[in-house]
Amino acid sequence: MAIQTKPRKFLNDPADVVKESLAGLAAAHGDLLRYDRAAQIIVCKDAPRAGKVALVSGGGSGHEPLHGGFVGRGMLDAACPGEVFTSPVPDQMLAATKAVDGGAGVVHIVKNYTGDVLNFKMAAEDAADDGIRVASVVIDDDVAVQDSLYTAGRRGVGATVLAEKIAGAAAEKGASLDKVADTVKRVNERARSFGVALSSCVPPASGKPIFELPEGEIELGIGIHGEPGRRRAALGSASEVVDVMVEAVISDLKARAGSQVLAFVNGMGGTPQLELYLLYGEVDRKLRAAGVVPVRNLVGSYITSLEMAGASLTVLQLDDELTELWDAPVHTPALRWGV
Amino acid sequence: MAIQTKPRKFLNDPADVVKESLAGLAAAHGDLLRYDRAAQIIVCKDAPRAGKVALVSGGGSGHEPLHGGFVGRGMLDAACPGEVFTSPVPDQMLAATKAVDGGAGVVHIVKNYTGDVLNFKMAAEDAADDGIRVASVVIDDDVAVQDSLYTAGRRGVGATVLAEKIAGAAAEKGASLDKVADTVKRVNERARSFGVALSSCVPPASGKPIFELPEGEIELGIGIHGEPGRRRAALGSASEVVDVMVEAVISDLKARAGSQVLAFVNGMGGTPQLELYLLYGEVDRKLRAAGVVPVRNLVGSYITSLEMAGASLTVLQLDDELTELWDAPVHTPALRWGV
Amino acid sequence: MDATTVTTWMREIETSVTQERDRLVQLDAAIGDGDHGTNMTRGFAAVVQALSQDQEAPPGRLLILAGRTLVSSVGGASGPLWGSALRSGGRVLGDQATFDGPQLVEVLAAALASVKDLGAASVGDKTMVDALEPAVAALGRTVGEGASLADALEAAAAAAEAGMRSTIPLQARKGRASYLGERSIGHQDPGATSTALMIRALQRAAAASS
Amino acid sequence: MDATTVTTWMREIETSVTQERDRLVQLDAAIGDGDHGTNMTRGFAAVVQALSQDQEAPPGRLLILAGRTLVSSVGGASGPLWGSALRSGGRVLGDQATFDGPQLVEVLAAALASVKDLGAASVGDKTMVDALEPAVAALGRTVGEGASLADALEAAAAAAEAGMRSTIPLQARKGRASYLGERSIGHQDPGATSTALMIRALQRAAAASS
Ligand SMILES: Nc1ncnc2c1ncn2[C@@H]1O[C@H](COP(=O)(O)OP(=O)(O)O)[C@@H](O)[C@H]1O
Ligand SMILES: Nc1ncnc2c1ncn2[C@@H]1O[C@H](COP(=O)(O)OP(=O)(O)O)[C@@H](O)[C@H]1O
Ligand SMILES: [Mg+2]
Ligand SMILES: [Mg+2]
Ligand SMILES: [Mg+2]
Ligand SMILES: [Mg+2]
Repeated sequence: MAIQTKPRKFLNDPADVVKESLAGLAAAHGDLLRYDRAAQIIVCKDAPRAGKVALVSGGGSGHEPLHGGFVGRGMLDAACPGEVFTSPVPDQMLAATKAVDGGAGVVHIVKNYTGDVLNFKMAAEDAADDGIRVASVVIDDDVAVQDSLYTAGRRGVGATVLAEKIAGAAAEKGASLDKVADTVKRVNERARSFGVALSSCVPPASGKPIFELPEGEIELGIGIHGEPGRRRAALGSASEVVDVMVEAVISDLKARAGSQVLAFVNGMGGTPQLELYLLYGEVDRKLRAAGVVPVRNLVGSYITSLEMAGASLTVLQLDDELTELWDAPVHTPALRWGV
Repeated sequence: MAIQTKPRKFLNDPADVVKESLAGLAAAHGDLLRYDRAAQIIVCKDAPRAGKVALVSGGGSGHEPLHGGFVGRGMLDAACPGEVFTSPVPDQMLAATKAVDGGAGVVHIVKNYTGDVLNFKMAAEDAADDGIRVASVVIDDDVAVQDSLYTAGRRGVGATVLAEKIAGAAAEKGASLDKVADTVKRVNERARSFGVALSSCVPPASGKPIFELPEGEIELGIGIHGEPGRRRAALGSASEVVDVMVEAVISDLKARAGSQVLAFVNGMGGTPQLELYLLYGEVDRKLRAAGVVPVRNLVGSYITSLEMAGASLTVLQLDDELTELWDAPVHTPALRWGV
Repeated sequence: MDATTVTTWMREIETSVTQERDRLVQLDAAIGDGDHGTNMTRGFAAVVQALSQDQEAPPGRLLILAGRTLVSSVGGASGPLWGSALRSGGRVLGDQATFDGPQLVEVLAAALASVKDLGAASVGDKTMVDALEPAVAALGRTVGEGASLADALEAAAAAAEAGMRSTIPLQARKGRASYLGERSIGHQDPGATSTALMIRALQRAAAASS
Repeated sequence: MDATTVTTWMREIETSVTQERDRLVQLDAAIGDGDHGTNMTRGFAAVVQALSQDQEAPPGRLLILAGRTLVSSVGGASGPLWGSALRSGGRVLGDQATFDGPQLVEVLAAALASVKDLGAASVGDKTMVDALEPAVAALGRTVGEGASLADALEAAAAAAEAGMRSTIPLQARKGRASYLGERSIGHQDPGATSTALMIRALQRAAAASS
């Protein structure tokens, strides 16, 4: 493809951007993980750990720190990064599954995109042929997408981060394959997300924005692949934008009044922290007004769309077990506490 | 000022952006810090701590997580955020100094900008009048700026983050006022930085980019206030850009061959992690080629210029003491380990 | 038709998707994530490369190898879908050295069945099925009527192209485009577009080998 | 001149920097950080507000209050510099109710000394000093020659404006613009520009109170 534009990016050959970034991740965090260049996977340094259920996730690149930045203690055991915005291939998932299986089985955390689902499905079949027990759980928390029997269903977005952390803690505590898979499912069932964009991102390969958003407009109901959202609207104040996000999430979550929740305000990559915390202030206030209590929170750019300006809100309805697992120690490049 | 443009930002009244963001920070991290709205400062929740030397820093906003995101255990005791890119006023620094002094004195960490230096100077005089011992240390690590007796000297940039972490650990361990101030000085003397930009940022008040960078060009030697750099050049590959950064920093640092260093690859706010780790891979390799060994690193957006696309490199020459203090526990919104 | 037909087909596809890469990317950027052109190019470059290492195999084996290579190199939705399709198609031919028109119909019917099984899409969902299903039907009908292979493949390619265009007014129900809801209307499906290119490439490959 | 002159001066400055805010921001964006217009507007709005609460104070006290208010509300480089300047100027007048031309010269000379002491800048460094020093010199000279206050302040304002323009070809040695090195050449200094506005405001205020 003829590249007329020179994107505002730090790149060598755009075709190598994922590989080079993974090499840099491993150079920076060699105490936690390694990069298997041949298999194109990121693996926890001390994997496989005998008797521990292992967690593998993966998907297109461009969502960093998802997933490679979540490999370490108490979260993922391996990540399979595809090309930018392109699902990885089954070979990667199979290699990762083999690399981390400690005999107790492997949970695949799969975001609900046709490509991810199909590729992970093939890998799980291959792994079963090799005698590895695999439990796959699909994440589909994006309320911007209508769910029906006849469609591809909802996308997997912010809940993925929470599921990886919480189920990772369950595995660390010695939970069984079924229990860890069930924990992922519970997080997915109790979490809802909604995202908005103020600009397109620019994929390294094309060097061009995916869409043009006129000044003063906002895309409502975006995913994490730079795609346009469900609809375009006039950009209102931060308070008005948060009204839309909270309403979308809360109306679908149907949480009981007084429920304790984790509120996750996520930046899409190009939104500065100054604005993310401003949004969190609005979210915190409006969730309380809507009758739920944010007792835990996460604010930052954890599941991104390259340099897209935008944000998403994920609300997870907690219970004692999920809260305890959220609080449990984690040590990865992107999330760390308790160690 | 007539705002014709509607910036791609999450904002209510642009005049309130700093206050609202600080309120959100406090809402999210009430376990660590509080926001004193009247004094316009962020204060560690358990300040003052009797007998512990306290650390205060501050500066214009728009550099988040600097400084408010570094308030907590083992780093800053208070932060004074000014308007976007505008030094705070002495009243804030005085209020912060009073709020955190536990009788052992207060260190002011001041980035070398005329405004910051003058305002902190006035505050230190006022604090002395109130009987508080204050030691001020100025950070000036930016090798892009020529230093001379007749100029304003070098800017304070990336070393600020490292100095706050390392000196914060010294204070936590019970070091005296002189010792903590000396630690800040040592970090500053042993650290050098150089920054580049691929785009301007957009201050909320004006809603307009500060400068226009034609496609395919890069600003070399930028600071953190959205200002253009020392010179403009054709944007080369990531490898070529890192050559320039490493050469600028290493030639000025004059480290002995084999020196152990901390390499800090910092995003300016709008550069995705995918690219930051790609840069880190290059930096790690080129530092080793230049004869120094990165035994510690920090990769992420820690001292930013709103949503500017760009990055800076800071290299700190370590010794055993500095390494131990870097590794010591820290618990703040933006940096956390060991707790 | 024989092994060379398959090799030529794959080479023709590679040329075609490489030429049309930008357009496939643009179609996918409008209602997907903008990678379909690079996905197909990467995949068929790998297929051509793999096939060039295996000069002796019969056509069925070559199709299976092509399918495996797509699965291992594309990712995304199109990788497993086309990968399974070619693998299923190849299995129909077993180890036979040549195949005729009716057998080609069986190969493509198996490929279509595999896509539909894996992707659960039907005609009208705005996917590659909208191009592949009419192509297979047209090929089956014309071959059944005793048309020449050249005529039958011309009919199949034309049907695929008509199917491709038929996706424009549809609202997507499968794949990424479905996330856009009504906003997917008015755009041509990238996967249906590359499918039409692939059937056209088959028509050229068969013409070359006859 | 008396307390009203000072109050009018501050109001005239507020009007003037508010009108010119965009231009001051643009000048500062070119060689600084783009906040000088908002800094000055915020500061003098606060000064006018503070002075409106204090109707009884003598002119020296009002200047000290204005300076304190600038220090507490501006931040940046200009806050402490102009804040100290007005405080030092105000101290010259003590508690006297009125002041004349020679005393005004002393006030401005003290203000200039304070700026230079704090900022360590000299004429030619491309700062507010390039406007303020010639203004004070012109005022001192014309008042010394026995010119009318109106004429003397016209000379001072003209000198400040000439000094402001003189910053264009200079390379900055102080303040943020110094980070640009040679790239600072060819731009007018924002602080010198607002200084010229302030002296022009003084000329109007004195004219109004005579
Ligand atoms: N469930 C499905 N069944 C059949 N084809 C599908 C399905 N989902 C997607 N497709 C096809 O795949 C194409 C997109 O392929 P590609 O862009 O390579 O993968 P991805 O959508 O993962 O980025 C769509 O245009 C559509 O034709
Ligand atoms: N050391 C100094 N001495 C005198 N004036 C200075 C000095 N440094 C900066 N200035 C003046 O301050 C002006 C900038 O003020 P402002 O933009 O409000 O503050 P900041 O530079 O902190 O953003 C400059 O244009 C210059 O005239
Ligand atoms: Mg894709
Ligand atoms: Mg400023
Ligand atoms: Mg696609
Ligand atoms: Mg300024």
